Amino acid sequence: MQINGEFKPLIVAFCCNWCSYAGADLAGNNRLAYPENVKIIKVPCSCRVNPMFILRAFQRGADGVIICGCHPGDCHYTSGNYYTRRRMSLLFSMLNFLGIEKERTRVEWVSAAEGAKFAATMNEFTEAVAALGENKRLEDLRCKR
Amino acid sequence: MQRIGVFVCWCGSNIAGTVDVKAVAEALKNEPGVVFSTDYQYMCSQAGQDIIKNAIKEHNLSGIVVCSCSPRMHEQTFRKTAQAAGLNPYMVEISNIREQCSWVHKDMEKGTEKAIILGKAAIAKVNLNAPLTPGESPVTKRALVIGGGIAGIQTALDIADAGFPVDIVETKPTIGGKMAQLDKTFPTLDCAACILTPKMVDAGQSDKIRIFSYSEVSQVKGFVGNFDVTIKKKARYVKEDLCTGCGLCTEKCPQKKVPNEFNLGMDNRRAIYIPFAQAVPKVATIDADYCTMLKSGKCGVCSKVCTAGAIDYTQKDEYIEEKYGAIVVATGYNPISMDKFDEYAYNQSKDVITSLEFERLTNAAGPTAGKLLRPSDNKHPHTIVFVQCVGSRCANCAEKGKEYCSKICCMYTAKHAMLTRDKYPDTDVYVFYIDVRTPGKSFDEFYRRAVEEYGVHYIKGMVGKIAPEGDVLKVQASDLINNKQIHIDADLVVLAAAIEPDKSARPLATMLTASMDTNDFFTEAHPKLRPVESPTAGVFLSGACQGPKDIPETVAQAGAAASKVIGLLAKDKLMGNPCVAHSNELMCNGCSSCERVCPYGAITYSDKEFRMPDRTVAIRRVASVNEAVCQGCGACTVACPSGAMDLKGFANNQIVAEVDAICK
Amino acid sequence: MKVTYFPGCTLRTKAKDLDKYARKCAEILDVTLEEPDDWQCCGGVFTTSRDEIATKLSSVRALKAASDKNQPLVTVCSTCHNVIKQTNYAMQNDEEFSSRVNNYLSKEENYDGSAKVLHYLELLRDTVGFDKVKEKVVKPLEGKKIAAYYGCLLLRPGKVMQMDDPENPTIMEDLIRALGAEAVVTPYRNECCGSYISLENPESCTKRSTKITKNVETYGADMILTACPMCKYNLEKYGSGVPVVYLTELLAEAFGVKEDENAK
Amino acid sequence: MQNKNSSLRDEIIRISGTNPRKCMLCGKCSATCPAFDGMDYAPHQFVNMIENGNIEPLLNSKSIYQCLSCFACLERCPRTVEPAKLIEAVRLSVIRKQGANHLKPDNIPALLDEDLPQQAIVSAMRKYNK
Repeated sequence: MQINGEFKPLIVAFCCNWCSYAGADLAGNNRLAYPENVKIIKVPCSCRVNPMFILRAFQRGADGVIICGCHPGDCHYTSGNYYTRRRMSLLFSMLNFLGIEKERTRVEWVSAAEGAKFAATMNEFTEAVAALGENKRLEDLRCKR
Repeated sequence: MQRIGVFVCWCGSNIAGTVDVKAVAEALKNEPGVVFSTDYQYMCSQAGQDIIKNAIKEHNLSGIVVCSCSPRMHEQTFRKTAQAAGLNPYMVEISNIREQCSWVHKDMEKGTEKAIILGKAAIAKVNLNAPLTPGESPVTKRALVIGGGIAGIQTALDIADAGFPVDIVETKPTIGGKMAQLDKTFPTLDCAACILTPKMVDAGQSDKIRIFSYSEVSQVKGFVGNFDVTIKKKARYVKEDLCTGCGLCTEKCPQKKVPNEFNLGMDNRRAIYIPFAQAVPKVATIDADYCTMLKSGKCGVCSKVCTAGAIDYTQKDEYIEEKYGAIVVATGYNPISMDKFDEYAYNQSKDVITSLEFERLTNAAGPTAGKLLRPSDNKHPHTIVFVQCVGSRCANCAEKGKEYCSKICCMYTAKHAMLTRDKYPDTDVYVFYIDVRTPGKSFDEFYRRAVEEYGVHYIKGMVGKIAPEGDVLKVQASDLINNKQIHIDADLVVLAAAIEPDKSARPLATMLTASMDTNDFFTEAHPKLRPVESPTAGVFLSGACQGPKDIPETVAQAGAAASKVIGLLAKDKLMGNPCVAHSNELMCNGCSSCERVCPYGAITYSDKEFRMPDRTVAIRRVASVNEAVCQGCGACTVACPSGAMDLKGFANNQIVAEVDAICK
Repeated sequence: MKVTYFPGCTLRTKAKDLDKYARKCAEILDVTLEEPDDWQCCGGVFTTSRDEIATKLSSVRALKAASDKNQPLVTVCSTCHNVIKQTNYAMQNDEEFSSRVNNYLSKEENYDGSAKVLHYLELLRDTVGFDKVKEKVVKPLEGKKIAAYYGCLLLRPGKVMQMDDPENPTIMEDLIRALGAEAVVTPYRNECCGSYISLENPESCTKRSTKITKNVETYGADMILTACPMCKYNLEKYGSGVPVVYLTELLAEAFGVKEDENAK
Repeated sequence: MQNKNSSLRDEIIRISGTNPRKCMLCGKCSATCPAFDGMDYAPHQFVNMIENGNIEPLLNSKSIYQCLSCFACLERCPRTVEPAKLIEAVRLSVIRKQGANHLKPDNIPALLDEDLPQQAIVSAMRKYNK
């Protein structure tokens, strides 16, 4: 996304309700800044994230997608984040093959206590995606305004 | 088309300081479906809630979006507000423009822009929301406790005390478990029987508690509040209702050479037996593996001496079906086998024993009537070596021991050493330890007393080899403080064997769809905050089946599990979470992918009849979700290849709509 | 049944009996021992370091010879067995090691880890079967009380040797019983006799061997059974005088093919 | 611990294929070692000293020639640290140096007796010499 001629990557962050969404709230409570272009979507568990959602985001112009879940072993639903880890490692390598660089996608474990980690992760991830430039590969031109 | 109202909160200056709330309300006015949009200083205040209620009625709203703080803060508040105005509470969406916008951004322009986008995403979602009603299910007001040790007994007593009926299922002929075998209990040294047997009697006499002894759970169906359980009552060849527990048969039975498991095989019992004097129920049991009558049809002595006519050689296993609202697992632990640790010569010498065997040797009701005599020659041992951590803290756990610390060994070894020195000051007692772990109330003081007052020799090091030679045990060990290898001629060696969950736990976990860790301990729903609940709703954990525990901890957990059960049984109906998975049967292709990923066993498959477009009837295998069991994680929705499985409240099209709104 | 047979250095010199009776008894049990033409000494000890390559090549060549014939590789000597089995395990489980070994060897000699290494005892137990051994006994060793002595190398490391429980083995005892004698279980049966320390430090060896044989005496055993020439030497020379016999000798005696010592 | 021995330490750990950090200081290796009496440094000290980079004393110790790789410590170590492999690695790092062979071939004839199995010489040569 270009803003005033400057590239600001659009990041979609899927956060699980129990750990990472609470972690994001904690970042807010502590006023830990991260870029405005990070937009959070709440899901009950990171394993709710269908690969389709990620493809859709890239198609619609997202520059990076990050999935945040509970730390391994801490999943509210016992094993959901393990599913996420497996599914996403497959999906990301396939996306990489398609030209969506591995750096544009990420799975990160953020607990409800890790507000600082959430903010730091978002800053770092945004920077990494910014370094890659705009996502062109999967962008659907018909969706362009 | 929905009729949506948008309510933008200022949160004083918390939001309004970084976000132009009026601009947000104005911008969202033109989104599809929005018929009303406003802003207010404090939406969560009574006045703010009134604005929402009035707008719902006035504009006949079918859904609302509140742009405010995190839903973790006030989602419930606004759902109640909506409900009060006649709107389904699940038609409310919160757009988090405080924690995730105004508080983390400083630029007014960019903050406002982001708030508008977040608002749009919420509106896009509400457009696709449908009213949801939580499912209701009745609660059977009866609890099942599996395992009749101190954990199970305490849980059952506490539940019964609250007025609910409880059944205890115990595989042994009596309740009491491991604690009944112990002599004294640390750190206060009260006698185990003195504090346990009154509880056993209470359980036996309570009109709320039924004890199924010599029984096993053979099948579990159903879900929280509505479990259908089949209990197998093994044939004990004695009519429980007639047997008075007089014990005459156990004295007259001619088969005297049956290893007595209660004394860990250190003496013998008869083929018909009552495990110990205070057994509950105090009913005899015939051991079919040894009874001559049952094996060859010749004998019948017990039947002849029984004046109550309780002996019944024709008894068969009996299956009992019962309904329960809650299940408590209290299957306990066992010491591990010492077969893989024969450097300690457990299989070569009778005088190398485990700590539990030592308990029996010092117990007044044990094989030596409480005198400390070593098993080989019934002589009083003068040098005793205790070896700690036998099989605990092993990294090569797959082949040999256990990776975890068994937790109770340091304390019971200190107890054994202290009691030995107390009763027999002429004995030398050595304890080989890696670390002495005593984190518990009055625990370290207890251990120090063993060292300082009772003169127990604690040696930092490990035993490497034990060689029986003549009537001594040659113990070769290390003394790490002095960098020495030391050799002790011992009369008795006691091994602190690691403990492991009972073998019945694994098949039981499968029946209950309750999860276990790699060591076969039951997993708790949350390691800190829900320590007595299993992740499977309605299944609770009590005692060492969840992890190594001493008696105080076990009793505390037993009470905690009971309180959770009481909380469940006190409800007449269970309100489910309406945000659960559901399957579109017309799209389902019967592949079982969802069933396999479900952590709760909430998905079942069945054959159903469908009318096909050509008016024929076809039978197809389709998935259906048990809404009372589903917890709404959504793992199945991603596994489903046909898109039949979806999650209410977080549907595929709703999330896609949010993605679209954000990426536009 | 044909197997590849690796006698090892000592069986050609000081432990000829161990070799001779192994061959004779195998014949009786319908097992043909085929000796590779050009085997080399295994080296006597297994060097555990992962960068020791050259010292293991002779074992690899023997393994290769067996794998080419699709036969198990059988040894009698505990030491050879230990070295070859550990080398085989490393070839199967340590990829870096196996590729370095194969780099040393010519292409035709490259070895893939497919051979199976058996001790003579395993051959008797698993391939022949102790039942069949029992059938062939013509002179049951009744009344003899025999203590099996495994030594250090026959069973350890248990994970690699996979022969029997390293702390509570039964394989030699089962053989003793199959031959009609009484097996005496003694605690030091899996402790080290001192091996080649006897070269440098005979006192240490005396201490260890005596500890073992004295202990055996307290159990009332008539003799000690071993598979290892080193153990036999140490226990006899540095021990307290309990006779030590090779397991193949004992087997031959029970099979009635043992030569009369005096007739020599 | 960073010191001048850290590269030697890393090398020893690498060729041994073990991880001394897994040691929980139980001392079972030293309890089980049949060669303990002849050792100036005990097996458990090897584990600890190697991990801490304190290797110099070990290079000059008698212990490295006393360990016969009977694998008792390796079998019984509850943490799979396997001290025998560490001792072997230290010994190798000594005898691989020039002139550092422990057993001189010239000395062997004096050690022989009539019944000595030749494997004793073979083994000793392999363990004590490069």
